[in-house]
Amino acid sequence: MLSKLCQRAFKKSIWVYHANSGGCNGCDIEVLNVLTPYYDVERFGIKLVGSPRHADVMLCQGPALRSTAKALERAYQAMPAPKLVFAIGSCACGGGIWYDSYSVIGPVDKVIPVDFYVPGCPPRPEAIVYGVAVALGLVDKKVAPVKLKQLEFPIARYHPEDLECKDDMVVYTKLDRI
Amino acid sequence: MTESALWAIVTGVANVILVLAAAPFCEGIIRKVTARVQSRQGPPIWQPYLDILKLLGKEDIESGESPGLQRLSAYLSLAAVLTLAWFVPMGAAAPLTKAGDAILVIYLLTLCGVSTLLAGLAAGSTYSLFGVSREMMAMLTLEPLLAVGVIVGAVETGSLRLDDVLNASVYSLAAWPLAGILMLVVLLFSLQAFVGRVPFDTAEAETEIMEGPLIEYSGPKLGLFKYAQMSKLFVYCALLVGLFAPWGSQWPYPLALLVLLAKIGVLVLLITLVGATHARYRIDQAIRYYAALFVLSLVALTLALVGF
Amino acid sequence: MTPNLAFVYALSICLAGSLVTLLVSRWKPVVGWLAFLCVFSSSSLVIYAALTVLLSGAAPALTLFSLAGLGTCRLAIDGLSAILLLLIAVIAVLSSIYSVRYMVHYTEYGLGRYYPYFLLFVAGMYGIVVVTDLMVYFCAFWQLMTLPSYALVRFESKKQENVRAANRYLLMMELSCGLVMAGAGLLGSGSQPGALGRYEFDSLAANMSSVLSADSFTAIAALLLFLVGFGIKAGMWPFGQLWLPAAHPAAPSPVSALLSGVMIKTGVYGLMRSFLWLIPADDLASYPAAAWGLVIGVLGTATLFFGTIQALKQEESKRLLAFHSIGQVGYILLGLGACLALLPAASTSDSARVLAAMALAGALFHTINHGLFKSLLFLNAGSVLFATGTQSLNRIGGLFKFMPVTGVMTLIASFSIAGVPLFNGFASKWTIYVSTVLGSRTAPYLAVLALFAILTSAITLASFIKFFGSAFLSRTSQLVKQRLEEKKRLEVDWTMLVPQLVLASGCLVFGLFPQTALRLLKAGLATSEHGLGATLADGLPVSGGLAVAGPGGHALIVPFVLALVLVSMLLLARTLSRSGGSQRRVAIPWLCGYALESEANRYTAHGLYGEVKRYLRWAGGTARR
Amino acid sequence: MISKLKEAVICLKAGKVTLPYPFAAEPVPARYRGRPIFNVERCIGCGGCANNCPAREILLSDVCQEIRIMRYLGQRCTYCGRCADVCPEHAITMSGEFETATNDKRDLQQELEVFMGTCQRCGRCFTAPGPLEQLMMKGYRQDDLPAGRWVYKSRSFLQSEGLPDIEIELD
Amino acid sequence: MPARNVLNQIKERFEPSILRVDVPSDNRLFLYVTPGVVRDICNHVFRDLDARYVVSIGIDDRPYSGQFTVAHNFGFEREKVLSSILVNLPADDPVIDSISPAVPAANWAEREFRDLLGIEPVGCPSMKRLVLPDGWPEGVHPLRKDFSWDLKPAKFDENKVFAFDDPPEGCVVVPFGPFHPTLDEPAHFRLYVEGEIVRGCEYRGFMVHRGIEKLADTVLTYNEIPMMAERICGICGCVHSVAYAQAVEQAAAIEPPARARFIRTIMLELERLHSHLLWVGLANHILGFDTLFMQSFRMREPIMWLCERITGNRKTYGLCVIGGVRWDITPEIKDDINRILDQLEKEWIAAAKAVQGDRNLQKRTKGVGIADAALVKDLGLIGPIARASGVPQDCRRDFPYAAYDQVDFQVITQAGCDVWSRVLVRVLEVFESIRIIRQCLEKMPAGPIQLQLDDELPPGRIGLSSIEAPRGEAHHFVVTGEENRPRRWRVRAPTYQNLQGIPAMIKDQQLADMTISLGSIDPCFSCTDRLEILDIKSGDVRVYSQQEIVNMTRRV
Repeated sequence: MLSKLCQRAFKKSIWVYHANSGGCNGCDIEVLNVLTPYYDVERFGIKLVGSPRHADVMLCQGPALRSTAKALERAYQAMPAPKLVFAIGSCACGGGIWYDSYSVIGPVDKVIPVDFYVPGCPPRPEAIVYGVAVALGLVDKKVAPVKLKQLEFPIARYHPEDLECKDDMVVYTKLDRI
Repeated sequence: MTESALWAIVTGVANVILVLAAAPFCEGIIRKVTARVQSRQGPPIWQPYLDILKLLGKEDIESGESPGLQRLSAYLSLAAVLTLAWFVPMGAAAPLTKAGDAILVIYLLTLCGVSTLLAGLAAGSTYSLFGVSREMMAMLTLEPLLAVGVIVGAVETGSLRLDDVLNASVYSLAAWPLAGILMLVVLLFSLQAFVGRVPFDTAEAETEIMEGPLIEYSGPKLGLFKYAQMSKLFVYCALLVGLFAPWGSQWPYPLALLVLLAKIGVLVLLITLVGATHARYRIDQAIRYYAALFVLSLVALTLALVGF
Repeated sequence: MTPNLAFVYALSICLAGSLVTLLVSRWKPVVGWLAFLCVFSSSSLVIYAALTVLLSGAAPALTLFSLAGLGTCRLAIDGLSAILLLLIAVIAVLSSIYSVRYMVHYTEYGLGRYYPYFLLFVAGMYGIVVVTDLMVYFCAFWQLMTLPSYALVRFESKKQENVRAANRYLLMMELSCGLVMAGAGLLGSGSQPGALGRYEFDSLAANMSSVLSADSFTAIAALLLFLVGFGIKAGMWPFGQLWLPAAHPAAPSPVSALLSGVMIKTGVYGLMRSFLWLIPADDLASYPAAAWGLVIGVLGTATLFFGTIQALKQEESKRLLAFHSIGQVGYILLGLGACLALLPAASTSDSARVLAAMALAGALFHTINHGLFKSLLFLNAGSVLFATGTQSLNRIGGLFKFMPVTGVMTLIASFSIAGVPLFNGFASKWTIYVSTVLGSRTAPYLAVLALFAILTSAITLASFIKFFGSAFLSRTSQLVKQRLEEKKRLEVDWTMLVPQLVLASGCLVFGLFPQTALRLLKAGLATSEHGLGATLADGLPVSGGLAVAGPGGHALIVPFVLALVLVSMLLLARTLSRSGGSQRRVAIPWLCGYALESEANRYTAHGLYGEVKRYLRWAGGTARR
Repeated sequence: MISKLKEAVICLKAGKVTLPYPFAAEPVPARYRGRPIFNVERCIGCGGCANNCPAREILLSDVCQEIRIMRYLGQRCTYCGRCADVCPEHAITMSGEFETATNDKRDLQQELEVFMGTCQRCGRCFTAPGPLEQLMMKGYRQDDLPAGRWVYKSRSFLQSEGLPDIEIELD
Repeated sequence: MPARNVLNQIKERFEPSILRVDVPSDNRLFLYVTPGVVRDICNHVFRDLDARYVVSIGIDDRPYSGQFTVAHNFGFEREKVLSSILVNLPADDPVIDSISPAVPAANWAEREFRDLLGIEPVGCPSMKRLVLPDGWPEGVHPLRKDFSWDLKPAKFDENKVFAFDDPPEGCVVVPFGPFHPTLDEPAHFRLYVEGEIVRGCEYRGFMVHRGIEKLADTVLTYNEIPMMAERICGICGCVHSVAYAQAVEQAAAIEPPARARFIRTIMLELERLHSHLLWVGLANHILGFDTLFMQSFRMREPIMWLCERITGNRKTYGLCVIGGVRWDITPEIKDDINRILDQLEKEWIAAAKAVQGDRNLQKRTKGVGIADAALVKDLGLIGPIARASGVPQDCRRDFPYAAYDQVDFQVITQAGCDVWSRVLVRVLEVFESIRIIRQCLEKMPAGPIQLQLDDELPPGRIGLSSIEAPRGEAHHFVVTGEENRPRRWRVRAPTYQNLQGIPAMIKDQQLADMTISLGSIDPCFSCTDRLEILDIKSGDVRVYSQQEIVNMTRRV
């Protein structure tokens, strides 16, 4: 019975450990910023801790670098389950500008499993708070993959008489002729 | 005999429940007030309960070489504080006043520290051993202060019995002995150190040695340590109230309890404000500070001995 | 068989045994057991004698022989002697079992240089606490105790520093002997030689009242000589520092246990005899007990304070323990001092009488306890030395995993000496604190001394946290790993564990049921005929229940109830920690990610308490590097 | 002591300043550069954005002559707004959208299928190849859509003999 | 002609060894010298002419001139001249005399080009690897032109352990970092601690090496590089992008419009404001004084909002391009700036008074992390560290750039040499920054904010640019090149020099002081480690006494 209660408490008391595996400091400071008066994530029971042993969530900043990948992995293993990993910022999410450089391994999810991505360079504190809120289930995520097409394909190239202008779009009207 | 034993058990269990229930609340107040001082909204007051619940459900990582001892020290940390709660009056007379005296209480306080020390040593991390070293150095200089407080009480009343030292009107409003007042000042100044808060949290110093003795602990063990720390704060405050401001404790049960809680609330507020407005001292500075307090407490003892 | 006769048999067994062991010393597997057999049989006899005395009262003294001009050699076992004899006998047996296996690891030294001396040494200690003559026969037994122990201290004679330590030990012991004899001479010279001899204890005691009233200077000088003489033996500050810390670690560990657990207690015994038993009970008025109480109390506090602080700085296991012997003797002296300080008021105030009795009982209780836990600690240190080959606390670590039984024993002993509640050290320290704190009504300075004693007990805790932590916890050191590879198994075998188990259970029993010990002490004091012992025994409050209480119930402890509460709280905590349904996992230590655990980042004893050591540099005793 | 009081005054004066976000949002500043939004109707597939992206995360791939796929990965975007600056058709706008946290990186992708008009007479594209196309035609740049990266050979690298003794790790 | 004066002074002694002299402007001097005299000439410049050592750069110039080049940069503060002493080295045997014996501050830079370019500094006191990761194979030099930026050598050994020195007797090694709550970024210190006292340390940093300079040389274009330059460091990003743009502009002899220069100045000062407030907060956080941390972050937040309003982002502004800036300051924004600055000034006066009188803070910071003027000179410590040691050194005044020659401000100095002085310097500089911004807003001329650049920039020119970042001087060195990108771009961030002073600052101090001493230089490892990852040994061996240096010089 108590164990169920314990599991439910997890989302209401998140202790975070921030691991910068080679970022530029920008995301670090924004992460610190969300602790400060204007954003104050302690409202949600979030607290910064100094040892990964005490942490529930690891905030990763910066790309995984060759020199820090091992350390990052150790930090991840040092955390007790259940644990979440947030990739904060473009470097952690996708490797940043230097994603293919000789000393960069890439985004942190090449080294450790990542649960949530907060893009931005650096993400504004609101974006981090939002990421936290998504993780806590307070709000739903807003982004979804976008796939846009100027025209439906395949179109028959040589039936210009079937092309029709609707608003700004050129639409092929008689699909059965294809 | 049996009746008094039964009564002791009932009040003792009541004390334990009170400590377990109220300690996280005090912590919650501290966090909330600290947040307000820092212009923040702060966590909900019940946040520490959630923290402990969560820790109880987390994975327990054992990185030390003697896990049995680590477990024992985690249990001991909470058990020692709760045992101490049997010796402190909370709303009613101290439950085990017939099973131990003031000296035992001082040594029980040491036992609380010993569990942390063992925990740090058994974890064997370089940082935790720094924490152990600092914690022990602080205990070395702090423990005598409380001892003087008790001895002054004992000298004034001629008794080491808990209910005499704590509840007799040594420090009550009726007679304000100089030594008692001086000791009150000394213990108020050292309260912050007793409960291990900023500026005297050198042993845990998060930005230097990352929570010191507790760095390797996670899950339920960490939960127990944290719970013990919160409980320790509560029990210390209750002890201080018992030593210096026992008025109201003779009132009927719920009333006396409320008065006690109010007084503890004031102390907690004091701890919060001091903690929020100071930078952490270095261990050598802390030791010098305690040493100065020790000299002051010696003066108090001398005063008590010559009858002031 | 009368106690005295049993005692004489015991002595003869020891003396004979030493000859036999000398003869068969080359037969290594047997000589140890043979010696054990001797010690065991003699100790059984001694224990029989002591218990008989304690249960049925002191037997009349036994005159062994009388030599013209040298007085009579008489052996008298009274309650005080019986208590000491019990202690000596128990620890001698245990350390002789321990020796059997332990001594084998000295490959370079023959056992012929060990067991014969061991037996003689035990005999000497038996003798010194029962001999009644304070001149020739005292000297004889003293030499019987000192010379073999000198040989034992310099057992490892190939090490220069051990030989030096032994020489210094011998010198100080002879000095001590000389001072005591000078004191006896001073007291006895002016008196009428009684039937038994001029320097017979009873004669001296009989003369004491006249000396006190007529020639107070002689009394003071003689008592001062006793104080210094026995003080040197007991390790009192500042004399103890001169020989004790060097001599105890030099000897083989079972002998260290005897030296530290028992032998220095003969000094304490001498002090008690001379300051309480030499004084006629009806002549208290002319005896400046309060002044002597002040002197001994302050000296005791200085001893415990300096000894413990210096111990805090040590980084070698046995040296650390040796310094603690000084510190713990300080507690005993403080108890004795408090007793003396409260004596004058005892006749008028009931509570002062109780407190004085408690102070003496506390001192005696602590003597016993110290014998138990310090011997245990030395045996623990010996086991560690046996397993790892080093005394340096900086080079060992993580032994708990490999020597769990020894580890637990050491933990118990460390808690005992540090005065953690539920262990015997707390019970005896508590008794001393109660008498000093509550006695401050009579002698205010006692409260300050008590405060320093409490402070020192915290320092003791610190140094044993260091001792236990760096040897058994922390991380496995390179040396230990290496030893483990060589030996496969580090835990010592049963002959070395049994004595430790016995001692540890003694610590626990006296810790949980201190009233048993107090009852024993009350019986002991009541059966000592002369002096103030019996008077004080009357004041000792011993109830039938589990509690130990001070005067008027103004102070009390019931360790057993405390234990019950603590255990139930432990169970509660355990239930709580299990209730979340969390899993366990083993992981590598977290060292900030990059570095991995290594010998270089293993925290050693040297690093602990740096700041306190810096602030206490003036107290001396800085560890050798 | 006095300075502690002064500090306390600073704290008290400020009061509580915590913003209610995420329960109530404030508008972002007008110039705020949030997630770029691609207007598929305006895009002419010139590849200017891909050429100027410092993070090199706008990828182009021609499926056939008429269809060019332009994929914006979103995951390593630095939100510098250079793509919007250089777009001749203003098809890219830096929106005020910053609430892009997600549990799946692919949520951030935007893919356009651009219809490249062909000359009905000659079958070629209308415009002359731009710098990017030139690079691609020469083989210097090759966008690898499945891997989400582009492969690029600088001239200096192509000219040298390389480092024959280094084995190259492929990911 | 200050540059000519400096040149003449050097010519007095080294006339025959000078191969070529370029003086592109009054305050830039490029000397090409023969390899044999480089140590002497650097010693002369550093000791006799009292120039400040800035940085040394290795360049792989083989595709163009068939040679390697090494440049030693010095700043002449009195004459306001930045100079570069260049040496060409043969492609097949790139060996150069190390100048570290004469100029201790050059140690890291020399080891860096040894790692990255394979140019061997002969006589360097420490030849341990500096920049590359532990497992990086020997003999592979990523900054050489024949190394592709995305080449990943397969021989990389993940499990290789760096060979650290043994700790001194009685000391315990305390690993500090890469993931430590005091360090926001990865870097590893091996502290040798006896009890609580730090007896020494060894540094294995360069863990944030992302290959930025390589990317600039091979992949990005002139106008993409500012975006990457500001991501060298998330806090002082604007500094790097402006410094880069200025270096390129200087090399190509472009003068950005006056309004753009004023806007750059305003943004640089806003950045200094937020950086100093951030530092005060973080320093207090390190000391456990979280209230002041929170309050200073609270005061800082409006600045961040302001930056967001001006540029569209809170930190990495994306402001700077070659030849101007991307965003203008409109009158409404100007009002906003004034309003927020007034508010900040009011609050900061109160905070400064409170902090200055705080005995509790003084106890923790006075006498801690001492770096005296001699150390400042030898190791080339810069910025608030130098100013807190009484060395009035400030690039804004010494080598004016942007619009700093048109504003009036004070260089704050303190004489304490300790952390407390650094606190005071930073606290007081906040007021100077506010003053500068106000003057700029007043004096800002109207006009365009960006130059239209149609021509390709001329290749092979060298540009130097020094900017006073919040942490000290950031120095950029650019050689322009073909294909719309530079041939070589070298960044010397302030922490690069300041970090070399740490071992001396923390020696024989308490462990608890170590964190704040390290914090007091406001370390920014990402700036320092732009290039590659390596190990650095920075024990006290490299801190020479004055006498030792003199002796060494004589031997040479």
